[in-house]
Amino acid sequence: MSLVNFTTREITCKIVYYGPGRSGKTTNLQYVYSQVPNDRKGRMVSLATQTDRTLFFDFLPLDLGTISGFATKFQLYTVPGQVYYNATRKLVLQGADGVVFVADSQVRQLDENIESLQNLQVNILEQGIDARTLPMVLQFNKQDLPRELILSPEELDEALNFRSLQTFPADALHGVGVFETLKGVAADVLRRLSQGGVGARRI
Amino acid sequence: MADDVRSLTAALARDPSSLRYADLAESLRRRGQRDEALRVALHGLARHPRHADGHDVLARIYSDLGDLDRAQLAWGKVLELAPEHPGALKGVAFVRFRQGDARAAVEALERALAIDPSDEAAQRALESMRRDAPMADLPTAELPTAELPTPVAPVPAPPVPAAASPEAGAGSAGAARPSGAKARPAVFSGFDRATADILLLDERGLVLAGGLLAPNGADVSEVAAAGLAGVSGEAARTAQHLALGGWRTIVAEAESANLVVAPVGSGALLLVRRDRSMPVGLALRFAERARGTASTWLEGQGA
Amino acid sequence: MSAPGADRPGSGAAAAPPARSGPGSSAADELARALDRISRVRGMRGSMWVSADDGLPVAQLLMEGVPGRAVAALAASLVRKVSGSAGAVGAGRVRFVQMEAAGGTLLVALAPPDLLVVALADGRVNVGLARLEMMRAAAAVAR
Amino acid sequence: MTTTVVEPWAEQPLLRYVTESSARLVVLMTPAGQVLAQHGWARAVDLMAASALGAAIVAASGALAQQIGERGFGALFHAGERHGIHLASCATPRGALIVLTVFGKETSIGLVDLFYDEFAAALRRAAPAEQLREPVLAEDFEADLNRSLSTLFQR
Repeated sequence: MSLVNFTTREITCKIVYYGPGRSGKTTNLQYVYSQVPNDRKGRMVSLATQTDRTLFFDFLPLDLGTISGFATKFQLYTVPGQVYYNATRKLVLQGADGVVFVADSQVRQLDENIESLQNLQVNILEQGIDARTLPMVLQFNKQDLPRELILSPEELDEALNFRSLQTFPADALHGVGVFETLKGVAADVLRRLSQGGVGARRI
Repeated sequence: MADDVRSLTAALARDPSSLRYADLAESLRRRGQRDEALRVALHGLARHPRHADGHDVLARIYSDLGDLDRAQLAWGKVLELAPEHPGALKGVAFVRFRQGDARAAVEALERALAIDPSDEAAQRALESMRRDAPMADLPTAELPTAELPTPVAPVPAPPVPAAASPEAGAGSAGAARPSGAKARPAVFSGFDRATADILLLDERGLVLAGGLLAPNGADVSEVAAAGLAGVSGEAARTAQHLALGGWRTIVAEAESANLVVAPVGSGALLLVRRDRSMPVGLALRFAERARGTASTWLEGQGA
Repeated sequence: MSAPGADRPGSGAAAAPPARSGPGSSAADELARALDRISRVRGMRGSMWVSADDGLPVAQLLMEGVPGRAVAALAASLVRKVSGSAGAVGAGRVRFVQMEAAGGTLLVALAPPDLLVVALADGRVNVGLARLEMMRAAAAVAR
Repeated sequence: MTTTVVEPWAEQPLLRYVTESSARLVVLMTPAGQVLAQHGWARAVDLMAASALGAAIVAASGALAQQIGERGFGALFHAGERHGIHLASCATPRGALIVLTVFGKETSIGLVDLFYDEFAAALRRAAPAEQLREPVLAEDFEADLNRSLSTLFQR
């Protein structure tokens, strides 16, 4: 749940980038890191394997600036995508205020996307949270690849977006759609804070 | 600022055991109300003898009052409790500089910077010390710094740094001078080695009477006293946590001597050092006699 | 990494294993036997081996209600402070420390470089005997 | 020394713990790694990263405990050349909280762990129950958000 300090008027929110292996979650964070001026970001921490695959998580603290009179900070996390890292995925997901699901647009990755999305639902449910109340957006990454290799945003929407979530086509490697995705999830998360309550509804 | 003092006073009134006393003392000090600040700090430290920040404020107050010896002792206490306390390291640098020991001042600042390289006050102080005053000749110059705990009103530097005050102890933090025993109240006259092996100190680690000489004849009373105040605090805490009631004596058998430490009256502490050859039981009896003498003397002092 | 919580009172680790003798007995048995001998001194409420730097119990034999972790942590801290002072007054390395208080006595023998033998006793304890057993135990493991 | 307190009820227990244990840095945080209160030499440490990693270690060791049939571990610590860390999680009416303690050679893991127990008990007494929250942000926050993000990404 977002942490609100009424004395210093600060808000801290945790955003988790979820999705199958190699869909571009870490790339999203790296692009954000590369674009943001130094005084608005903390150190990026990556717990990765020797082959640069995320082992536990990547972490990037971000200072959004003042919103409605509150200094607003976001902590961005990624989860490891490979199926066998589910235990660590669950840990990183704990206490998330919002989720970005990064899907791989390649045709041959469709099953992995679906499997990861189902895994996300299960993991959210295991925390006793109603998935429908957790702010979430979908990013269709790698839309820059040749048309014959990928599914269009419409096709992906049809296949993955059962909850009518906001979707964002992206090419994270070159920064296309990264900013829009972050803005989309930030708006969803902050909207909850303008409505009151204790965050995602517990079941 | 006045509101600051008012709100802190109110907070302290609500919870007298609060550590906010240190903030209140600091606010008072900054307003120049040094005596009030001193009272608040000492009162708070009586409750929280191991509160490093409290000792740090106390040191600043002493420094403002021009009592560099006590300031140095208080900062020594801070560093004993929190060896990397940047405020205390800068404070020690300030005192050392004022005492004419530029090398020690630079060392303290370098240590502060090693712990926190971004400490701008320490950086500036170090830079200007190196620029304005080469290491070799820095006898009594002011420490050129903006944010170190400088006194509100400038205090004249002591003319001869180390040998000045015989009672309060100018060089407590390790300055053992081979000058032999110093003139202190002859409380233990009649006892064996009364000014070489028996030491009476107060709860802040300041020497009251007696004396302690190193094998080479150097007077180590002040070093010993500063360290022993820590032992006393630790003993009190241990006894309290283990529900043992008040502690009476600590006996330490070491390679070349046996030491007996005992509280005397309220807050004073006695150290007796005896040769290894004397049985521990005898050393304890000897210490017990010295304690009686010290206690009578302290009562006579109105302590 | 280790879990100090594992040796908290009530977790079952408070009692030393029964004393065994003869060849092939482990170092842990040696430590336990020493505690057993110390505990026979009249007035003894508990004794323990403590890691000097960490202030954590290594092995302990305590009567009900003796706060082992507190004894270990505080005794190690006290010894450290006393050793510092002894060094400062030129007394050399400390080998044994006893603190007498109104409600009991805390005894510590140093077994350099890593261990302490710590004992907590009530006012009736024969300090001389306890000291002998503790110094003997310390000498047996000291390097 | 700096103190940061997001939730005021935590301040007194925290200061007391720091004083008693002679720790250099104590961070009180949620299981998600968000800092509730902090006291110590924070400038020497990247507090955000340290909290995220501390929370992760506690979460991982908790999960590992379940794997071997334990309900959880009490506390864990690492000893280094100059500094050690003590990490533990405690249940309070405010929910589970994690405490990261960084300490130096002037104290010991035994003392830190001893006084941590008192700290955890004080936290349990002082923590308020989680409450329903009034709306925090104004409803027209989106204009602010757009402006903030545009500045952030220099667009």
